[in-house]
Amino acid sequence: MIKKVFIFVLLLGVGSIFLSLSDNFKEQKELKGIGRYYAENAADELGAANLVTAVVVTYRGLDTLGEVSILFLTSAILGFILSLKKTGSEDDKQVFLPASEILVTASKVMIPIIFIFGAYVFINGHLTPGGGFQGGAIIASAIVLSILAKPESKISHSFISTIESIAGIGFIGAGILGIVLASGFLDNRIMELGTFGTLISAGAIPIIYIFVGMKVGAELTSILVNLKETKNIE
Amino acid sequence: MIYIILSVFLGLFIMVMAIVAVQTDNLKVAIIATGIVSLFASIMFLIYAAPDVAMTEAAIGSGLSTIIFFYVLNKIRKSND
Amino acid sequence: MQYLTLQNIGFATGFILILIGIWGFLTQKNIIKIIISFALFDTGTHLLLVAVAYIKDRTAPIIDSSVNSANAVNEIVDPVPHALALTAIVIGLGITALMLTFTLKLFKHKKSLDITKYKDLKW
Amino acid sequence: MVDPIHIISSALGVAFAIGIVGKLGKNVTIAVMLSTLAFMAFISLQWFMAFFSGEQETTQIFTAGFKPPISINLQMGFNEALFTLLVNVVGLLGGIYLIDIFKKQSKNVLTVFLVLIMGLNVIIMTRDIFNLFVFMEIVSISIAGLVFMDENLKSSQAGLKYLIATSVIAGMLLIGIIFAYYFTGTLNIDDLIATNLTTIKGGGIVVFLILISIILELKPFPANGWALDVYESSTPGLGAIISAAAATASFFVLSKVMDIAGQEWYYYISLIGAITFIGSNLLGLKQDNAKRLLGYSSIGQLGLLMIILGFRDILGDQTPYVIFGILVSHYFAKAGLFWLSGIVKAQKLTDWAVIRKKPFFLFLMGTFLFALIGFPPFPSFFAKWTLVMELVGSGNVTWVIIVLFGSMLEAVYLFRWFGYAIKGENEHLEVFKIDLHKMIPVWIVALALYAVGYFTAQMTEVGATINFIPLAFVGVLLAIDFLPVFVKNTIAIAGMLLHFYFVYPDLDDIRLLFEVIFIIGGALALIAGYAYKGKRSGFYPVAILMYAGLTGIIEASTTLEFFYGWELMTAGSYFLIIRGKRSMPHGLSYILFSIGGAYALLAGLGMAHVGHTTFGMDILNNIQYLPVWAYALIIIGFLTKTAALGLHIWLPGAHGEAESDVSPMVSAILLKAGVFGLVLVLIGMGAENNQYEMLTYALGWLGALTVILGSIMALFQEDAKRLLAYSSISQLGYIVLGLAVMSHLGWLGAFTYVINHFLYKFILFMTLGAVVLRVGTHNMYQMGGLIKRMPIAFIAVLISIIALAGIPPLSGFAGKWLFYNALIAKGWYFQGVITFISSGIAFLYLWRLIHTVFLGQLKDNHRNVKDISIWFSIPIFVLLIGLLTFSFKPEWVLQPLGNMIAEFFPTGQLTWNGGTAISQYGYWSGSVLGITIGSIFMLILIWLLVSTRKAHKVKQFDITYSGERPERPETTHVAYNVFEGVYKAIWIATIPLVETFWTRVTNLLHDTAGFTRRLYSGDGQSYMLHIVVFIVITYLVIIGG
Repeated sequence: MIKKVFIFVLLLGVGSIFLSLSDNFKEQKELKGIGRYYAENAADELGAANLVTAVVVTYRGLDTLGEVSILFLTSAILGFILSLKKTGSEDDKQVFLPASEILVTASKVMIPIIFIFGAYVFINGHLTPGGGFQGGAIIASAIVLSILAKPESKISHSFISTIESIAGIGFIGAGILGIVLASGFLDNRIMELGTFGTLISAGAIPIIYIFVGMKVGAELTSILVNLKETKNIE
Repeated sequence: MIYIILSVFLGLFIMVMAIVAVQTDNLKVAIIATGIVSLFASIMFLIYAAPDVAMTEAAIGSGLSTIIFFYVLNKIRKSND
Repeated sequence: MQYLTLQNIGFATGFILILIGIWGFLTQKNIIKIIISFALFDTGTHLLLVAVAYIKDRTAPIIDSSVNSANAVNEIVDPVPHALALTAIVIGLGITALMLTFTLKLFKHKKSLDITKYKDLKW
Repeated sequence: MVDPIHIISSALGVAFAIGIVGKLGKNVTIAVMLSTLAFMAFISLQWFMAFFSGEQETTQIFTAGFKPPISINLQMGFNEALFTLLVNVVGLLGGIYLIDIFKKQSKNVLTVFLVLIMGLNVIIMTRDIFNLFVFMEIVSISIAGLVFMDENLKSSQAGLKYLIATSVIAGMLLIGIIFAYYFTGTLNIDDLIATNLTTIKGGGIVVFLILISIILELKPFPANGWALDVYESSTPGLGAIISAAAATASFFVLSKVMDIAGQEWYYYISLIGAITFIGSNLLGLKQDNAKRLLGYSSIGQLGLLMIILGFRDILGDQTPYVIFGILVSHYFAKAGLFWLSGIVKAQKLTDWAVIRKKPFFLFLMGTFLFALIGFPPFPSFFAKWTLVMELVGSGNVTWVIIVLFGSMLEAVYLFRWFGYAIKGENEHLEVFKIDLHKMIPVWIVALALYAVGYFTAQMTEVGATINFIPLAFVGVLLAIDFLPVFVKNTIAIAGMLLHFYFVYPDLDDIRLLFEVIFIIGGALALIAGYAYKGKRSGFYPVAILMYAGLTGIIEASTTLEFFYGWELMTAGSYFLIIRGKRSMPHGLSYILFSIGGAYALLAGLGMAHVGHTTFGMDILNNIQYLPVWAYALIIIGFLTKTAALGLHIWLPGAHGEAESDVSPMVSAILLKAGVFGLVLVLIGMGAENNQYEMLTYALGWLGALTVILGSIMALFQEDAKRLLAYSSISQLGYIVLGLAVMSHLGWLGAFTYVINHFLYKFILFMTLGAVVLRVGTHNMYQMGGLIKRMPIAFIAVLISIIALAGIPPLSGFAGKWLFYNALIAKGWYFQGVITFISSGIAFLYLWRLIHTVFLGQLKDNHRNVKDISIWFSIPIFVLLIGLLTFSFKPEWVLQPLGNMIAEFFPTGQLTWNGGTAISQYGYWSGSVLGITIGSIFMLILIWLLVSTRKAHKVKQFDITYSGERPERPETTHVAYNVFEGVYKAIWIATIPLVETFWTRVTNLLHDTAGFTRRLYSGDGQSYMLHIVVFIVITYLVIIGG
């Protein structure tokens, strides 16, 4: 109890740190700094309608590379930490309740649709909300659905890792092309910027987002599959 | 104004769910509560004009995270039987 | 009443969520609960990011039919924190997944989720 | 030049491609990964060379082709090139080291390793704070993952705790970054620096959050339990990476981000550094797990670096040099030690005895430990020197004390560990396997330490004057260590004589005198080495190391060179001493007192430098800043080597347990180093125009008390060599007292003692050492009657103890005569009385020495011992001739000595009338006295021989026990406890107050450490609590206070 009181007092301390952060709680009226710059120029410079995408893929492309690497690391670490049985164990069926008839049938219909939706999300990342990460996550959720519907089905690790590799190399390759053809690593202006607001526009952003989407999808899938196939703890 | 009322409401709900998540002894409830916190946060993100973040939070924060939590919980629970 | 703006509500929710998270990982003994507390902490920081970006009466940073490209600077919210939030969410997922995996590994050894049971290394 | 961005692209590209490449097989994958690491190292090296040659300007790498702050930029400047080089080199070597684990584990481990090294590169180069956050997360995740390379219960726990803790820290950092953007609208570090955040309301908190998170990444005490667990439980290959690469990179991050904060933060960074440095080194004292100990030491070193970082305004241009020196030593040494611990596979410190008698391993370990502590020729030595000079120069004496105290604590545990490795019991330990791929990295870093040390010295004007040739000679001897003793001995002697030949013309009289004692005396002592058979592995390098140091202090023209020589001498003598069979604890106390003394000396030299622009030895003549303290510190430094009372407890054991021909080296020769230092400093204090009467008065009393207590302790020794050792303490007391008189006669007396003590202590230790070699015991009650078997030894001992006791006609008397003259002239009657009593006591213990060893009954088991070895006899007889010459023709020595001293003390000289010396109080002639006393002695001898003609020998067993069998047979020996009666009278003087004092100090430190370390309860949750408490307390101190 004393400990909890102590922790509570401590939290008050942390809270007071936070409290003094909010600049007198004044409301912000204007864009400033780089935010303002992007609002003014990003559309012209990069040709992307979705400014968040412009920032994520190009201006802060190195962050995105790092972020992809984090997911990559996570799936790699999971891969070697969990002692995988190459053949999924029998009782994996019981991860969730046994799949019902409706689920199985529905999944057959739904999975391709979800896949396409995911692809749509990352290909249109430069125009509409969404992009590689969201699209990748959506694809991974299709995999979840298929696991739920058919627990005994197996997904080839080798296939996932090949997709992951290709997408990763593609991403890096596009980045290096940026140095060669444009003015810096991960510069999207290696291709024509195209007509603003159309699918084929914004230079390499759609390409890069496709790689990111594939890679994130593969990585999340591999995380899920690894967790699913882990031997149960004896 | 409607947004302010809505977001106050969401904010309070998020806090309540967060406290539930932290304080409950039932791990399943805690995980679901966390998922709900994420989901309502993503609705808040929409109010805050952040559709990209909202999508990501919904798909990853409240979707995949929760699934991973349940996978692990399931492995652990099974070995306890 | 002047303080009751969307931005401040976002800040308040975010900070309180963070504090709840800290409270959780300092008081809960169950490792899963600790990880849940982290997830809450993370969500709190995402809320802060989005709140920081927000400017009253503006729309999402996407230049489409509703936003005049020339006047975008006066019509949209800040895109930068959104980009940071995307990154932070993905990182958060990675870390959560790793922590859970480590927990599985630990559980294998002692069949317990109580963090105070794992004191084999000290001093 | 390859664009630095390719460090990232190649590493990530290969890491991603391993998914496909991995299908070609494990070996191919490993080869690809290692070549990628090599390529990364090559890029850094290329840039580093370009910057080093001065042609290259700092470049910015713009990602996405936009200038910052629009997009993320990386910076490649001299510092970045250096730090990425360090990271990539240890990455490559660490990769080679880990090959066996890579082969066993999944290929995913390779990718994680590669990404880790890449992440470290980026956090060094990036100039964007959010990018920094992302890659710091990459680093923590990969480290947490790699902990599982060696998966067990402990490492799993450590991995989880590490991940949880770094996530809390990263969360705090993220909050700071969010609001940094909120307030300034930029994420670029340079922009943040330019906006001067601290002046904005709320900006101070932002700065606080960012900096505290980055400081927490450096594992400040006490919020660092999570990191220690990883050090302890992970595989040593990973420990090396964390300690050498990750810590180096994190430190660089702090150094670049702290500019955001501005100067008011500098003090707090130093403060946190100081707490960390002292705290973790203190806890290191109680540690018995090698890897965890290394962890404490790593964290401590980072604390030291933080202290330096906080002082960067004061250190100015010197900051990079100091940081480089300490960082790079720590980097190489820690990597080496972690790798070594993986090869040796010893968990507990005591288990390191397994490398005993493996000279290469001891060499490696010794190199690393001495580099950590800051001995020459390693970079840390020069860095620490500069640091102390600058800190004292800016008036920050408190900080000097903190730095030196922390270093001292570190030295304690590191040398204790080294002691276990050299001398511990290793019979029960398993032999370990040596893999080539593991040894190569260790050797590379060890040799790199020497090379980098040399270049570090050359980088400064004052360091460039150091003469490294003697040290190179040590290296040569080390390289030819496999040759037999005969060859190595000849080379060593020849080298020393040659050195003397080249050096002596440039030396003034005082220096020449000491150089003769050190080098010619040393060469003589080496002659005895011919008596040893086999290789005598490791002896010659360390002996020459000591002589290199000794000649270094003589030849020093700058205080740096002097200190350099002093430390070499300390290191060499430590190794010499620790060679003895039971000398481990004594070696430890010797090195600790020496280091303590050296630190006092260093601080004193730092104070002496204040107000001067050069480092010439003449700055000792004119100390401007707190001169009394400065002189006192320097004198204390020297007194640790002369074993003055209070600082003497290392000497008896160290000298007593040393090898037979080492004892004369460390007694007759080494102790004079302290005397030489005292001579220099007393001349600096003004010689005849002494302005520090109070200091010399205190010094005089200290000398007098040392004289009497040394003698009393010598009286009760059962061990012949310890008796001589205590006698040395007493004799050195005379020298200190004589010097403290600060008059012509006092100094003449002191110098006479210097020569005398050299002569007779050399002979006595050499002779008794030779005897010990023959009879196999040090204990006097186990000897007796050896005169029959060892007449040569007997004659040598007889003559030298007569000299030692100061009995006319031998030279000891000359010293005493001068001495009492000086004391009377000075008016120090009390001190005179004390030393006079002590002379009486000296008679007693010397009588005992010769009586119990050489007279009386010969022991049964000594019936067939031979006389001492011819190789021991040669130096003994050379010096005996010297002793007798000095005795009968003292004017040959004393007149030149007098002229030499007259330069500093022109008044009160002796007047010489032929061979007769005339002082104010009387006159004395060596040869006349010699002839007179000699004749009387001869007459008595003849009478004795005649009158005892008919005496018969007593039989061996003519003793009875009254029917009782003694419980301990030795108690019946005549030599056992001879002075029991005396002991009853003066036992009070033998209470080991000094030893008790030092024991209490040690225990106090250990108890504090034992109490404090309960903080690390092992509970991951409490570690998080520490982090939060640390944040809140620092907040209250910095912002609230």
